[in-house]
Amino acid sequence: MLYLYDGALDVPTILKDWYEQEEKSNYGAYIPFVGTVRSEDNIDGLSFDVYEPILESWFKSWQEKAKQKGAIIKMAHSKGDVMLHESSYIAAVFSPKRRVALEFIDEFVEDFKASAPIWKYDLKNGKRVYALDRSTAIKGSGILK
Amino acid sequence: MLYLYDGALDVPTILKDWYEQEEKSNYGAYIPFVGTVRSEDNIDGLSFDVYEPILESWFKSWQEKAKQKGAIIKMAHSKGDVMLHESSYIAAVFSPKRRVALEFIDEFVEDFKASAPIWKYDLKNGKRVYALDRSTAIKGSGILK
Amino acid sequence: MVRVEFLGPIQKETLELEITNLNELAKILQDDKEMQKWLENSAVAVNDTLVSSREYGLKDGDKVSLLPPVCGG
Amino acid sequence: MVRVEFLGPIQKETLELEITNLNELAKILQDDKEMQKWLENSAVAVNDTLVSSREYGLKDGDKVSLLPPVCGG
Repeated sequence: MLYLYDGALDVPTILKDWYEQEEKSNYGAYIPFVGTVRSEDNIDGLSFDVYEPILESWFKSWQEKAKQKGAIIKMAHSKGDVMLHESSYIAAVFSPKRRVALEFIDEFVEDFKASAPIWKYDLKNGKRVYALDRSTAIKGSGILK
Repeated sequence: MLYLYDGALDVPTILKDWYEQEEKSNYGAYIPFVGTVRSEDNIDGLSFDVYEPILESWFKSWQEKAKQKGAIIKMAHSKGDVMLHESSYIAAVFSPKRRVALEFIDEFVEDFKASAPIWKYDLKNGKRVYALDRSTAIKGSGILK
Repeated sequence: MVRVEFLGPIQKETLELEITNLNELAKILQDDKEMQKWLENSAVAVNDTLVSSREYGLKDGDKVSLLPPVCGG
Repeated sequence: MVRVEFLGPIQKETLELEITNLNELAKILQDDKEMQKWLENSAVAVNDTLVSSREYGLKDGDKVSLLPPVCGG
């Protein structure tokens, strides 16, 4: 499942809800990845734009990949502003086997960073500044140039 | 930190406590690994023996490795009986960087499986049966043979 | 009519264009100075599916989206 | 006197032995039929530190531990 929230994520509640949803599903491994806004470059926080239609189809393709390995994935992300030391992203894999889970969370998070249609802005002195230098062009970019 | 509990782990509480302990420490990534007892081979649960002195020195060596990468680790494990669909193991890494965190949790969990002085028993029909076939000889075993 | 949307940080209003493929869109956007930097690094979706060729045909009612570099998490 | 402990599933009482190195311990345990299968796959710690050589010297008050195959998690 894919969950989008306005503003910061309630990490303990999400981790608990997901654990309890799958507690009896007979998965041996549960690995959440929690991303938190770090204090650096004097930012006050981050802000996110999300394009939901493509995010949903991207996530669906990963749900299929997970299913083929007997695993499931869940993801939560913030829209809008998330301040310092708040969390904006949680992804989690549940799998019968630990190796599958450890490899899947890595692949999923890396592809998320490279492909998910989400744009990040630094919040600085009341302004929203696109984080171009930390962003990645989606594979196949540039066909109109 | 290393935490040992009698019986099953309270996963939501541990994940919440650890998150809150490090919420303001400026780590960008928090990755817990949660191990849950699966229903297989008609077991009623698992049981664990832990040899704490060597577990503690093993864990300390991993704390040092984490420190060198600017990361920290936490671990919780059960002693005694843990029934089906209950959890017996949580390991977590906190790191400024996601790549460090993703690689570290994998290395840590694998070395834990290969080296941590913990013995697993199947609980079956009221008996405690050593899980030899799923166990790994510690590196350097056999010097007395 | 094809609707062209600019996502995320691209500060440009949605366009309604009479075009039949992405080649025609490319020519129109290349003439827009503000857009040149984005054409380099943006991906293109038609009706919310990413496409990899400029020859992609468009029909009345299609939606084209430009996706600049991403950074979720 | 050296104390020898058998950890986890090894069903054997602690021994108190007058030995000066692990070679002597090996000889004593090899004569114990019950122990032969464990000697193959057990690691050895002296005073809670794993050791890798049978030449390891022992002194009065040392603790030797035998660690059979592990499986945490």
